[in-house]
Amino acid sequence: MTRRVRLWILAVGGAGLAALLVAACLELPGFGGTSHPYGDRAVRASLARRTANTIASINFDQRAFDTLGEMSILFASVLGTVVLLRQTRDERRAKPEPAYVALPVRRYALIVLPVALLTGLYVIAHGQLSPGGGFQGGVVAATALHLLYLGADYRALERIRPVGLYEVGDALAASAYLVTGLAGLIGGAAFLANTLLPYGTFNTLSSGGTVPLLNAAIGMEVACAVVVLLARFLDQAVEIEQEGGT
Amino acid sequence: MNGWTVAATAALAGGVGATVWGVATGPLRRRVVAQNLSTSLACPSLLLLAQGYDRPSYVDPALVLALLGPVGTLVFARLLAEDLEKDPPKAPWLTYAASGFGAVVVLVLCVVGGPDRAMGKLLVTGALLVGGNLIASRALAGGIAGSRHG
Amino acid sequence: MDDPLIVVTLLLVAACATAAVAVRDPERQALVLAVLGTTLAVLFTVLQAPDVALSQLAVGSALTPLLLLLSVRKVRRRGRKKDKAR
Amino acid sequence: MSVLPYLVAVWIFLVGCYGIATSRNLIHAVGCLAVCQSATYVLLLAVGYRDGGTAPVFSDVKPGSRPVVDPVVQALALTDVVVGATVTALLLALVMQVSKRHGTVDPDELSELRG
Repeated sequence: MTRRVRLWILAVGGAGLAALLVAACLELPGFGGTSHPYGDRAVRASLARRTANTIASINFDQRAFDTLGEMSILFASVLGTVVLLRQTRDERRAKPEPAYVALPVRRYALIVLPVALLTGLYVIAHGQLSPGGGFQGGVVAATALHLLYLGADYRALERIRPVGLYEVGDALAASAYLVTGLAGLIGGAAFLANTLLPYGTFNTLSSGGTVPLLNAAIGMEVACAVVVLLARFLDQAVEIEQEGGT
Repeated sequence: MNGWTVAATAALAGGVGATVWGVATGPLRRRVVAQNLSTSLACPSLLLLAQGYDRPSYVDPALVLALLGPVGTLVFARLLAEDLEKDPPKAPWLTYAASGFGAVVVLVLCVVGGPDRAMGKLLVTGALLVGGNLIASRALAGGIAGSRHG
Repeated sequence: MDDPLIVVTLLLVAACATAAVAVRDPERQALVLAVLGTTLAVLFTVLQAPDVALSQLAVGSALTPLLLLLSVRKVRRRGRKKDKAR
Repeated sequence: MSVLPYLVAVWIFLVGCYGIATSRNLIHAVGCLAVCQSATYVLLLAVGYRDGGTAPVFSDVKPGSRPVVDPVVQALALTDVVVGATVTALLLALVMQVSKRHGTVDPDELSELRG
């Protein structure tokens, strides 16, 4: 099939898809409408369980099983990346040369690193109160660690980042989520049901029953997953070389 | 709409719109500067929106943007260092202007909000934003030199 | 209530997405994608979804560009080696 | 106005598809896929918006004092943003493998190689 024929097929298919999608859009309830039956019920359920952030309540309580699915996708894609990017037999490791980094940039990286880590933890810990949660905070904390690569050099990052430990942490966090769910079963309710812990006082750190626990598990899982992913990518891009080349 | 959201709309339409144009066209040196400026203009807009909607908790996204936006620019400075070395960006005035805008917005919001816990968060955001943008533009202008495999 | 604001941010996102596709060099595309992440975050804030905005900022501003640029570097290094071997 | 956000989502999706289909570099195609993904977030959040509403996060407003937007779609979008990034990483890892095996990341050259 030549490029030209392919473009024609794309144009025809795209036009058909566009027509269907636009027709669908015209039938959707208008933007900004007042009818949100699911939303209203979710808000009521969240307030009944004293979780201030309704979105956290949906993610880790009302639809916790769905989040388990999302977490398994995350886990599987990290696993896939680790398998795909392992060092093969015809590759060797070359020591990367350190880059020159100007002093202000280096200082900035070293000052911001702890601030960013703290922000990540803050975002995770306040997940059930204010915007934030395990998914966002985990990424922020993991990105923070890589300031060492940006501001100093790759060797400095390697020293504080034993990848094996983070892989274990990833698996532990995933199983912690499962165990919290199973605990609901043992407690005589459904899997991942939020009946185990007292709901606490509205708008405090320990409110919401199992929501903070699952939130923390997801935070750890995401942080470890991102660190492992970036470790593999950095390995490939910076260190690993094909045999016989430079 | 109130004054705060009108100001945010203006900053977004004018400032961020211009950076979208800047990042999509032109030589690499212009694109990286536009990327850095998009952070320093979008972050004050987020702060203005938080004030306009009267929701202190909306400051969190601005805080994260002030933290990670410059980090993103450092990523580009580090991994595009070889290309940037040949053709370093020279636009200090734009960077100063954008940082000044951020500082003014943070100060105005601090004055309006009065001294409390939210003001601490605002000040941290402002410091990270202004410092981060100046450092990131320094890194782009040769602060990180390329090495073959670094 | 905030119609002009929503329209402006929507148009910004649409323009940025178009640019991200039109820019063919992956390194420059990574720059556009970083800006797209920021504009998306502003749009999400305007649509009253600060949680999603946080998520988008955490991922879009540093993580995605870093992944893309590292892949480009790996592929480039292999390409350069191949040219040398020829 | 009442359909503009949906139309923008459709536009972003179609533009991303066009980019994937005409891409000459697999890394660029992965970037276009990220653009397609963002279309779904725009659509979801547009569906959940309510005029004059605010976020259903009650750490700084009293419950019931202001109308709120739909939190369900927000929860869907927020998990997918992060999970989508790791899937992007998996795709990029596949691209690296392709480049190792075949020495090119141009889909046209790759389809020639197969024969």
